[in-house]
Amino acid sequence: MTAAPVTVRVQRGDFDLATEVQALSAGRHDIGAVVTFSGLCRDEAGTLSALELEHYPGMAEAEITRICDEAINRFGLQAATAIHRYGKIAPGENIVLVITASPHRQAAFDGANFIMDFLKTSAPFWKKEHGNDGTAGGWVSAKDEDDSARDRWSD
Amino acid sequence: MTAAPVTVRVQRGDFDLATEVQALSAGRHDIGAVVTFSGLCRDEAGTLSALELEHYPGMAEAEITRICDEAINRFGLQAATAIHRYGKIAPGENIVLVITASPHRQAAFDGANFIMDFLKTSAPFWKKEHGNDGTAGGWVSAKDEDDSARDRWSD
Amino acid sequence: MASVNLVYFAWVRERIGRGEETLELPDTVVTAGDLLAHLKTLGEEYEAALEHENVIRVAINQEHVDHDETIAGAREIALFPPMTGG
Amino acid sequence: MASVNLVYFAWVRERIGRGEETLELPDTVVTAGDLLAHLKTLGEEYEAALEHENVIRVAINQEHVDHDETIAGAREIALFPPMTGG
Repeated sequence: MTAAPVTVRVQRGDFDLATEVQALSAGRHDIGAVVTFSGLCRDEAGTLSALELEHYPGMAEAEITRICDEAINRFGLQAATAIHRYGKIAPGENIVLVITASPHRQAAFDGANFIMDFLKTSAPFWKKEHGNDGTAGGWVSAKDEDDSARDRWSD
Repeated sequence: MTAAPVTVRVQRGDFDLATEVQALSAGRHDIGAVVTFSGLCRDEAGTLSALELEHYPGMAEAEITRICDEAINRFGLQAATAIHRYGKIAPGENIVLVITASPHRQAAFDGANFIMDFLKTSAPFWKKEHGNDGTAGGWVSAKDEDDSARDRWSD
Repeated sequence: MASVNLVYFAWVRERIGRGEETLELPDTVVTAGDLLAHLKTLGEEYEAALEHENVIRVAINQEHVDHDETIAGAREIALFPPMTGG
Repeated sequence: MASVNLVYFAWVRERIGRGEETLELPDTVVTAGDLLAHLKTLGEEYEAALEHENVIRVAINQEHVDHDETIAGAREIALFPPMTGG
Protein backbone atom coordinates (compact mmCIF):
# COMPACT_ATOMS: atom_id res chain seq x y z
CA MET A 1 0.00 0.00 0.00
CA THR A 2 0.90 3.60 -0.38
CA ALA A 3 1.19 6.63 1.83
CA ALA A 4 0.89 9.05 -1.11
CA PRO A 5 -2.36 11.01 -1.06
CA VAL A 6 -5.04 9.91 -3.53
CA THR A 7 -8.01 12.12 -4.32
CA VAL A 8 -10.87 10.53 -6.26
CA ARG A 9 -14.19 12.16 -6.99
CA VAL A 10 -17.13 11.32 -9.25
CA GLN A 11 -19.30 14.37 -9.62
CA ARG A 12 -21.90 16.04 -11.82
CA GLY A 13 -20.34 19.52 -11.79
CA ASP A 14 -17.19 20.81 -13.42
CA PHE A 15 -13.79 20.88 -11.72
CA ASP A 16 -11.16 23.59 -11.60
CA LEU A 17 -7.74 22.52 -12.83
CA ALA A 18 -5.75 25.11 -10.86
CA THR A 19 -7.60 24.38 -7.61
CA GLU A 20 -6.93 20.66 -7.91
CA VAL A 21 -3.24 21.10 -8.76
CA GLN A 22 -2.90 23.51 -5.86
CA ALA A 23 -4.56 21.05 -3.47
CA LEU A 24 -2.16 18.34 -4.50
CA SER A 25 1.09 20.32 -4.44
CA ALA A 26 0.69 23.31 -2.10
CA GLY A 27 3.25 23.60 0.67
CA ARG A 28 5.40 20.75 -0.62
CA HIS A 29 9.02 21.19 -1.66
CA ASP A 30 9.63 17.62 -2.74
CA ILE A 31 7.59 17.59 -5.96
CA GLY A 32 9.54 18.18 -9.16
CA ALA A 33 6.92 17.38 -11.77
CA VAL A 34 3.15 17.68 -12.03
CA VAL A 35 1.32 16.28 -15.05
CA THR A 36 -2.36 16.90 -15.68
CA PHE A 37 -4.61 15.27 -18.22
CA SER A 38 -7.96 16.84 -19.09
CA GLY A 39 -10.36 14.89 -21.26
CA LEU A 40 -12.92 17.07 -23.04
CA CYS A 41 -16.18 16.48 -24.85
CA ARG A 42 -15.21 16.73 -28.52
CA ASP A 43 -17.51 17.47 -31.44
CA GLU A 44 -15.59 18.17 -34.61
CA ALA A 45 -18.61 17.49 -36.83
CA GLY A 46 -20.84 19.94 -34.96
CA THR A 47 -23.64 17.36 -34.70
CA LEU A 48 -23.50 16.69 -30.97
CA SER A 49 -25.58 18.53 -28.39
CA ALA A 50 -24.17 16.58 -25.43
CA LEU A 51 -22.62 13.39 -24.19
CA GLU A 52 -24.49 11.75 -21.35
CA LEU A 53 -22.26 9.89 -18.92
CA GLU A 54 -23.80 7.07 -16.91
CA HIS A 55 -21.81 5.52 -14.08
CA TYR A 56 -21.99 2.84 -11.41
CA PRO A 57 -22.07 4.78 -8.13
CA GLY A 58 -19.74 3.31 -5.56
CA MET A 59 -17.86 1.06 -7.94
CA ALA A 60 -16.76 4.03 -10.07
CA GLU A 61 -15.00 5.61 -7.10
CA ALA A 62 -13.65 2.26 -5.88
CA GLU A 63 -12.26 1.27 -9.28
CA ILE A 64 -10.62 4.65 -9.93
CA THR A 65 -9.04 4.50 -6.47
CA ARG A 66 -7.66 1.03 -7.24
CA ILE A 67 -6.17 2.35 -10.49
CA CYS A 68 -4.58 5.36 -8.76
CA ASP A 69 -3.11 3.19 -5.99
CA GLU A 70 -1.61 0.89 -8.59
CA ALA A 71 -0.10 3.84 -10.47
CA ILE A 72 1.38 5.26 -7.28
CA ASN A 73 3.05 1.98 -6.41
CA ARG A 74 4.18 1.25 -9.92
CA PHE A 75 5.68 4.64 -10.75
CA GLY A 76 6.55 5.94 -7.28
CA LEU A 77 4.17 8.87 -7.54
CA GLN A 78 3.98 11.37 -4.69
CA ALA A 79 0.27 12.07 -5.21
CA ALA A 80 -2.56 11.35 -7.63
CA THR A 81 -5.93 12.93 -8.28
CA ALA A 82 -8.70 11.66 -10.55
CA ILE A 83 -12.03 13.36 -11.04
CA HIS A 84 -14.68 12.04 -13.42
CA ARG A 85 -17.93 13.80 -14.23
CA TYR A 86 -21.28 12.19 -14.99
CA GLY A 87 -24.55 13.48 -16.45
CA LYS A 88 -24.88 15.60 -19.58
CA ILE A 89 -21.71 17.26 -20.81
CA ALA A 90 -21.68 19.71 -23.72
CA PRO A 91 -18.97 19.93 -26.41
CA GLY A 92 -15.92 21.79 -25.11
CA GLU A 93 -16.66 20.87 -21.50
CA ASN A 94 -14.45 18.80 -19.23
CA ILE A 95 -15.18 15.10 -18.71
CA VAL A 96 -12.22 13.84 -16.71
CA LEU A 97 -9.15 15.16 -14.92
CA VAL A 98 -6.09 13.19 -13.84
CA ILE A 99 -3.16 14.73 -11.96
CA THR A 100 0.07 13.04 -10.96
CA ALA A 101 3.09 14.33 -9.03
CA SER A 102 6.58 12.87 -8.77
CA PRO A 103 10.17 13.97 -8.14
CA HIS A 104 11.13 13.49 -11.81
CA ARG A 105 9.16 14.03 -14.96
CA GLN A 106 8.90 10.61 -16.57
CA ALA A 107 7.11 9.00 -13.63
CA ALA A 108 4.49 11.76 -13.63
CA PHE A 109 3.95 11.35 -17.40
CA ASP A 110 3.77 7.57 -17.19
CA GLY A 111 1.53 7.60 -14.13
CA ALA A 112 -1.05 9.91 -15.72
CA ASN A 113 -0.93 7.95 -18.97
CA PHE A 114 -1.40 4.65 -17.09
CA ILE A 115 -4.31 5.97 -15.03
CA MET A 116 -6.08 7.23 -18.17
CA ASP A 117 -5.61 3.92 -20.03
CA PHE A 118 -7.15 1.94 -17.17
CA LEU A 119 -9.79 4.51 -16.43
CA LYS A 120 -10.97 4.21 -20.05
CA THR A 121 -11.16 0.42 -19.97
CA SER A 122 -12.09 -0.50 -16.41
CA ALA A 123 -13.82 2.40 -14.65
CA PRO A 124 -17.60 1.81 -14.93
CA PHE A 125 -18.73 4.74 -17.07
CA TRP A 126 -20.72 4.68 -20.31
CA LYS A 127 -21.21 7.45 -22.85
CA LYS A 128 -24.36 8.09 -24.83
CA GLU A 129 -24.51 10.67 -27.62
CA HIS A 130 -27.33 13.21 -27.91
CA GLY A 131 -27.64 14.83 -31.33
CA ASN A 132 -28.18 18.46 -32.22
CA ASP A 133 -31.41 17.42 -33.95
CA GLY A 134 -32.96 16.29 -30.67
CA THR A 135 -32.30 12.61 -31.22
CA ALA A 136 -30.84 10.49 -28.48
CA GLY A 137 -28.07 8.83 -30.41
CA GLY A 138 -26.52 5.53 -29.56
CA TRP A 139 -24.20 4.36 -26.88
CA VAL A 140 -20.56 4.97 -27.72
CA SER A 141 -18.80 1.70 -28.56
CA ALA A 142 -15.68 0.61 -26.73
CA LYS A 143 -12.58 0.87 -28.90
CA ASP A 144 -10.11 -1.94 -29.48
CA GLU A 145 -7.35 0.66 -29.43
CA ASP A 146 -8.25 1.46 -25.82
CA ASP A 147 -7.73 -2.20 -24.90
CA SER A 148 -4.41 -2.15 -26.74
CA ALA A 149 -3.36 1.01 -24.91
CA ARG A 150 -4.13 -0.69 -21.61
CA ASP A 151 -2.39 -3.93 -22.54
CA ARG A 152 0.95 -2.23 -23.25
CA TRP A 153 1.35 -1.82 -19.48
CA SER A 154 1.38 -5.60 -18.94
CA ASP A 155 4.74 -6.82 -17.76
CA MET B 1 4.98 24.12 -41.22
CA THR B 2 2.00 24.10 -38.96
CA ALA B 3 -1.15 26.13 -38.57
CA ALA B 4 -1.63 25.04 -34.96
CA PRO B 5 -1.16 27.90 -32.52
CA VAL B 6 2.11 27.93 -30.58
CA THR B 7 2.58 30.12 -27.52
CA VAL B 8 6.11 30.51 -26.20
CA ARG B 9 7.18 32.84 -23.42
CA VAL B 10 10.34 33.29 -21.37
CA GLN B 11 9.57 35.39 -18.34
CA ARG B 12 10.72 36.24 -14.83
CA GLY B 13 7.30 36.02 -13.17
CA ASP B 14 5.12 33.04 -12.41
CA PHE B 15 2.44 31.71 -14.75
CA ASP B 16 -1.10 30.59 -14.05
CA LEU B 17 -1.90 27.09 -15.21
CA ALA B 18 -5.66 27.59 -15.57
CA THR B 19 -5.25 30.83 -17.53
CA GLU B 20 -2.86 29.21 -20.00
CA VAL B 21 -5.04 26.13 -20.51
CA GLN B 22 -8.04 28.38 -21.00
CA ALA B 23 -6.18 30.50 -23.57
CA LEU B 24 -5.27 27.40 -25.56
CA SER B 25 -8.62 25.62 -25.50
CA ALA B 26 -11.40 28.18 -24.97
CA GLY B 27 -14.14 28.22 -27.58
CA ARG B 28 -12.89 25.11 -29.36
CA HIS B 29 -14.96 21.96 -29.71
CA ASP B 30 -12.35 19.90 -31.54
CA ILE B 31 -9.94 19.27 -28.66
CA GLY B 32 -10.34 15.96 -26.86
CA ALA B 33 -7.23 15.94 -24.67
CA VAL B 34 -5.13 18.56 -22.92
CA VAL B 35 -1.93 17.55 -21.13
CA THR B 36 0.02 19.95 -18.95
CA PHE B 37 3.47 19.50 -17.48
CA SER B 38 4.63 21.75 -14.65
CA GLY B 39 8.25 21.56 -13.56
CA LEU B 40 8.84 22.80 -10.03
CA CYS B 41 11.88 23.81 -7.99
CA ARG B 42 12.49 20.81 -5.75
CA ASP B 43 14.39 20.76 -2.47
CA GLU B 44 13.91 17.52 -0.60
CA ALA B 45 17.03 18.08 1.53
CA GLY B 46 15.89 21.50 2.71
CA THR B 47 19.29 23.03 1.89
CA LEU B 48 18.31 25.17 -1.08
CA SER B 49 17.25 28.81 -0.84
CA ALA B 50 16.72 29.19 -4.58
CA LEU B 51 17.62 28.07 -8.06
CA GLU B 52 18.86 30.83 -10.32
CA LEU B 53 17.97 30.34 -13.97
CA GLU B 54 20.16 32.03 -16.57
CA HIS B 55 19.05 32.04 -20.18
CA TYR B 56 20.09 33.22 -23.62
CA PRO B 57 17.51 35.87 -24.54
CA GLY B 58 16.24 35.50 -28.08
CA MET B 59 17.65 32.04 -28.63
CA ALA B 60 15.67 30.62 -25.69
CA GLU B 61 12.38 31.68 -27.29
CA ALA B 62 13.53 30.65 -30.78
CA GLU B 63 14.69 27.20 -29.68
CA ILE B 64 11.54 26.46 -27.66
CA THR B 65 9.45 27.54 -30.63
CA ARG B 66 11.39 25.16 -32.90
CA ILE B 67 10.78 22.33 -30.41
CA CYS B 68 7.04 23.06 -30.21
CA ASP B 69 6.71 23.25 -34.00
CA GLU B 70 8.45 19.90 -34.32
CA ALA B 71 6.14 18.36 -31.71
CA ILE B 72 3.06 19.71 -33.47
CA ASN B 73 4.10 18.24 -36.79
CA ARG B 74 5.28 14.95 -35.35
CA PHE B 75 2.25 14.21 -33.15
CA GLY B 76 -0.47 16.17 -34.94
CA LEU B 77 -1.07 18.47 -32.00
CA GLN B 78 -3.82 21.09 -32.19
CA ALA B 79 -1.94 23.60 -30.02
CA ALA B 80 1.14 23.87 -27.84
CA THR B 81 2.23 26.28 -25.12
CA ALA B 82 5.62 26.45 -23.41
CA ILE B 83 6.52 28.98 -20.75
CA HIS B 84 9.93 28.99 -19.04
CA ARG B 85 10.87 31.24 -16.14
CA TYR B 86 14.28 32.76 -15.44
CA GLY B 87 15.82 34.49 -12.43
CA LYS B 88 15.68 33.25 -8.85
CA ILE B 89 13.08 30.59 -8.14
CA ALA B 90 12.38 29.32 -4.62
CA PRO B 91 11.62 25.70 -3.69
CA GLY B 92 8.02 24.81 -4.48
CA GLU B 93 7.77 27.46 -7.20
CA ASN B 94 7.10 26.80 -10.87
CA ILE B 95 9.99 26.71 -13.34
CA VAL B 96 8.41 25.56 -16.58
CA LEU B 97 5.00 24.85 -18.07
CA VAL B 98 4.20 22.87 -21.19
CA ILE B 99 0.68 22.37 -22.53
CA THR B 100 -0.39 20.27 -25.49
CA ALA B 101 -3.81 19.68 -27.05
CA SER B 102 -4.92 16.96 -29.47
CA PRO B 103 -8.05 15.08 -30.51
CA HIS B 104 -6.92 11.89 -28.72
CA ARG B 105 -4.99 11.40 -25.54
CA GLN B 106 -1.77 9.66 -26.58
CA ALA B 107 -0.65 12.44 -28.91
CA ALA B 108 -1.09 15.02 -26.17
CA PHE B 109 0.92 12.89 -23.72
CA ASP B 110 3.67 12.17 -26.24
CA GLY B 111 3.83 15.78 -27.42
CA ALA B 112 4.29 17.18 -23.92
CA ASN B 113 6.84 14.48 -23.08
CA PHE B 114 8.77 15.20 -26.30
CA ILE B 115 8.77 18.96 -25.72
CA MET B 116 10.08 18.51 -22.17
CA ASP B 117 12.85 16.14 -23.25
CA PHE B 118 14.13 18.58 -25.87
CA LEU B 119 13.55 21.62 -23.71
CA LYS B 120 15.81 20.02 -21.07
CA THR B 121 18.61 19.27 -23.49
CA SER B 122 18.51 22.00 -26.12
CA ALA B 123 16.80 25.13 -24.78
CA PRO B 124 19.53 27.52 -23.59
CA PHE B 125 18.89 27.69 -19.83
CA TRP B 126 21.31 27.00 -16.99
CA LYS B 127 20.57 26.42 -13.32
CA LYS B 128 22.71 27.56 -10.40
CA GLU B 129 21.98 26.52 -6.84
CA HIS B 130 21.93 29.00 -3.97
CA GLY B 131 22.21 27.43 -0.53
CA ASN B 132 20.28 28.18 2.62
CA ASP B 133 23.56 29.12 4.30
CA GLY B 134 24.09 32.04 1.95
CA THR B 135 26.53 30.28 -0.32
CA ALA B 136 26.15 30.48 -4.05
CA GLY B 137 26.44 26.79 -4.87
CA GLY B 138 27.58 25.40 -8.15
CA TRP B 139 26.04 25.20 -11.54
CA VAL B 140 23.79 22.19 -11.92
CA SER B 141 25.42 19.55 -14.14
CA ALA B 142 23.67 18.20 -17.21
CA LYS B 143 22.48 14.63 -16.74
CA ASP B 144 23.25 11.75 -19.08
CA GLU B 145 19.73 10.47 -18.44
CA ASP B 146 18.34 13.64 -20.00
CA ASP B 147 20.31 12.93 -23.18
CA SER B 148 19.01 9.37 -23.14
CA ALA B 149 15.44 10.61 -22.70
CA ARG B 150 15.89 12.86 -25.73
CA ASP B 151 17.52 10.19 -27.84
CA ARG B 152 14.60 7.76 -27.49
CA TRP B 153 12.67 10.02 -29.90
CA SER B 154 15.18 9.36 -32.71
CA ASP B 155 13.65 7.41 -35.52
CA MET C 1 -32.14 -20.76 -3.62
CA ALA C 2 -30.05 -17.69 -2.90
CA SER C 3 -31.29 -14.11 -3.15
CA VAL C 4 -29.05 -11.59 -4.90
CA ASN C 5 -29.28 -7.94 -5.89
CA LEU C 6 -28.69 -7.38 -9.58
CA VAL C 7 -27.83 -3.98 -11.09
CA TYR C 8 -27.69 -3.13 -14.80
CA PHE C 9 -26.10 -0.25 -16.67
CA ALA C 10 -26.14 1.45 -20.07
CA TRP C 11 -27.71 -0.61 -22.88
CA VAL C 12 -27.96 -3.71 -20.68
CA ARG C 13 -30.19 -1.66 -18.36
CA GLU C 14 -32.18 -0.23 -21.28
CA ARG C 15 -32.80 -3.62 -22.89
CA ILE C 16 -33.77 -5.37 -19.67
CA GLY C 17 -36.00 -2.43 -18.89
CA ARG C 18 -34.95 -1.84 -15.30
CA GLY C 19 -31.85 -0.70 -13.41
CA GLU C 20 -31.98 -3.16 -10.53
CA GLU C 21 -33.89 -6.09 -9.16
CA THR C 22 -33.59 -8.82 -6.55
CA LEU C 23 -33.78 -12.39 -7.82
CA GLU C 24 -33.83 -15.84 -6.25
CA LEU C 25 -31.24 -17.96 -8.03
CA PRO C 26 -31.39 -21.75 -8.28
CA ASP C 27 -28.45 -23.62 -6.75
CA THR C 28 -27.30 -24.66 -10.21
CA VAL C 29 -26.14 -21.08 -10.79
CA VAL C 30 -22.55 -21.20 -9.55
CA THR C 31 -20.51 -18.87 -11.75
CA ALA C 32 -21.08 -15.49 -13.33
CA GLY C 33 -21.45 -17.29 -16.65
CA ASP C 34 -24.14 -19.52 -15.17
CA LEU C 35 -25.97 -16.40 -14.06
CA LEU C 36 -25.96 -14.96 -17.58
CA ALA C 37 -27.29 -18.24 -18.99
CA HIS C 38 -29.99 -18.37 -16.32
CA LEU C 39 -31.10 -14.79 -16.94
CA LYS C 40 -31.54 -15.51 -20.66
CA THR C 41 -34.25 -18.04 -19.76
CA LEU C 42 -36.29 -15.37 -17.98
CA GLY C 43 -37.65 -13.56 -21.03
CA GLU C 44 -36.85 -11.98 -24.35
CA GLU C 45 -35.75 -8.71 -22.80
CA TYR C 46 -32.97 -10.63 -21.04
CA GLU C 47 -32.20 -12.51 -24.23
CA ALA C 48 -31.84 -9.24 -26.12
CA ALA C 49 -29.68 -7.66 -23.44
CA LEU C 50 -27.37 -10.63 -22.99
CA GLU C 51 -27.37 -11.95 -26.57
CA HIS C 52 -23.62 -11.44 -27.00
CA GLU C 53 -22.64 -12.95 -23.67
CA ASN C 54 -18.92 -12.57 -24.22
CA VAL C 55 -19.06 -8.76 -24.29
CA ILE C 56 -21.07 -8.51 -21.07
CA ARG C 57 -18.95 -7.43 -18.11
CA VAL C 58 -19.72 -8.69 -14.62
CA ALA C 59 -18.83 -7.08 -11.30
CA ILE C 60 -19.41 -8.77 -7.94
CA ASN C 61 -19.56 -6.52 -4.91
CA GLN C 62 -18.22 -3.71 -7.14
CA GLU C 63 -15.15 -5.54 -8.43
CA HIS C 64 -14.67 -6.88 -11.96
CA VAL C 65 -14.79 -10.67 -12.30
CA ASP C 66 -14.40 -13.11 -15.18
CA HIS C 67 -17.37 -15.17 -16.31
CA ASP C 68 -15.91 -18.32 -14.78
CA GLU C 69 -15.68 -16.88 -11.28
CA THR C 70 -18.05 -18.05 -8.59
CA ILE C 71 -20.83 -15.78 -7.42
CA ALA C 72 -20.78 -17.28 -3.93
CA GLY C 73 -20.92 -14.53 -1.32
CA ALA C 74 -22.21 -11.93 -3.76
CA ARG C 75 -24.38 -9.22 -2.21
CA GLU C 76 -24.53 -7.23 -5.46
CA ILE C 77 -23.89 -8.39 -8.99
CA ALA C 78 -23.67 -5.84 -11.80
CA LEU C 79 -23.98 -6.52 -15.53
CA PHE C 80 -22.93 -3.92 -18.07
CA PRO C 81 -21.38 -3.36 -21.52
CA PRO C 82 -17.69 -2.58 -22.10
CA MET C 83 -16.87 0.73 -20.47
CA THR C 84 -16.47 3.96 -22.42
CA GLY C 85 -15.56 6.56 -19.83
CA GLY C 86 -12.53 8.82 -19.67
CA MET D 1 40.00 39.57 -40.46
CA ALA D 2 36.28 39.27 -39.68
CA SER D 3 34.59 40.90 -36.75
CA VAL D 4 32.13 38.83 -34.75
CA ASN D 5 30.03 39.27 -31.63
CA LEU D 6 30.66 36.60 -29.02
CA VAL D 7 28.30 35.90 -26.11
CA TYR D 8 28.95 33.61 -23.16
CA PHE D 9 26.66 31.98 -20.63
CA ALA D 10 26.74 30.25 -17.24
CA TRP D 11 30.19 29.03 -16.15
CA VAL D 12 31.73 29.84 -19.53
CA ARG D 13 30.72 33.46 -18.91
CA GLU D 14 31.97 33.36 -15.30
CA ARG D 15 35.35 31.89 -16.20
CA ILE D 16 35.98 34.23 -19.13
CA GLY D 17 34.88 37.11 -16.92
CA ARG D 18 32.48 38.80 -19.31
CA GLY D 19 29.16 38.11 -20.98
CA GLU D 20 29.94 39.44 -24.44
CA GLU D 21 32.64 40.95 -26.57
CA THR D 22 33.44 41.71 -30.19
CA LEU D 23 36.57 40.12 -31.58
CA GLU D 24 38.48 40.28 -34.85
CA LEU D 25 39.14 36.75 -36.01
CA PRO D 26 42.05 35.74 -38.25
CA ASP D 27 41.07 34.14 -41.58
CA THR D 28 42.44 30.80 -40.37
CA VAL D 29 39.41 30.52 -38.06
CA VAL D 30 36.91 28.68 -40.29
CA THR D 31 34.87 26.37 -38.06
CA ALA D 32 33.36 26.65 -34.59
CA GLY D 33 36.12 24.30 -33.42
CA ASP D 34 38.76 26.63 -34.88
CA LEU D 35 37.18 29.46 -32.90
CA LEU D 36 37.45 27.54 -29.61
CA ALA D 37 41.11 26.75 -30.33
CA HIS D 38 41.80 30.38 -31.20
CA LEU D 39 40.13 31.71 -28.06
CA LYS D 40 42.26 29.43 -25.89
CA THR D 41 45.35 31.31 -27.14
CA LEU D 42 44.00 34.60 -25.83
CA GLY D 43 44.64 34.08 -22.12
CA GLU D 44 44.29 31.74 -19.18
CA GLU D 45 40.68 32.79 -18.49
CA TYR D 46 39.76 31.45 -21.93
CA GLU D 47 41.87 28.35 -21.32
CA ALA D 48 40.01 27.71 -18.06
CA ALA D 49 36.59 28.29 -19.61
CA LEU D 50 37.21 26.14 -22.69
CA GLU D 51 39.50 23.50 -21.18
CA HIS D 52 37.09 20.67 -21.93
CA GLU D 53 36.33 21.74 -25.49
CA ASN D 54 34.06 18.79 -26.24
CA VAL D 55 31.46 19.83 -23.67
CA ILE D 56 31.26 23.42 -24.92
CA ARG D 57 28.14 24.08 -26.96
CA VAL D 58 28.18 26.56 -29.81
CA ALA D 59 25.28 28.48 -31.31
CA ILE D 60 25.57 30.64 -34.42
CA ASN D 61 22.90 33.28 -34.93
CA GLN D 62 20.94 31.60 -32.10
CA GLU D 63 20.94 28.09 -33.55
CA HIS D 64 22.93 25.12 -32.26
CA VAL D 65 25.84 24.02 -34.46
CA ASP D 66 28.42 21.25 -34.28
CA HIS D 67 32.07 22.12 -33.77
CA ASP D 68 32.90 21.26 -37.36
CA GLU D 69 30.43 23.71 -38.84
CA THR D 70 31.63 26.87 -40.52
CA ILE D 71 31.21 30.21 -38.81
CA ALA D 72 30.95 32.04 -42.13
CA GLY D 73 28.08 34.51 -42.02
CA ALA D 74 27.91 34.53 -38.23
CA ARG D 75 26.69 37.76 -36.70
CA GLU D 76 26.56 36.32 -33.19
CA ILE D 77 28.34 33.28 -31.82
CA ALA D 78 27.43 31.95 -28.39
CA LEU D 79 29.49 29.59 -26.22
CA PHE D 80 27.95 27.86 -23.24
CA PRO D 81 27.93 24.67 -21.16
CA PRO D 82 25.41 21.84 -21.63
CA MET D 83 21.94 23.15 -20.85
CA THR D 84 20.12 22.42 -17.62
CA GLY D 85 16.74 24.10 -17.98
CA GLY D 86 13.31 22.62 -17.74
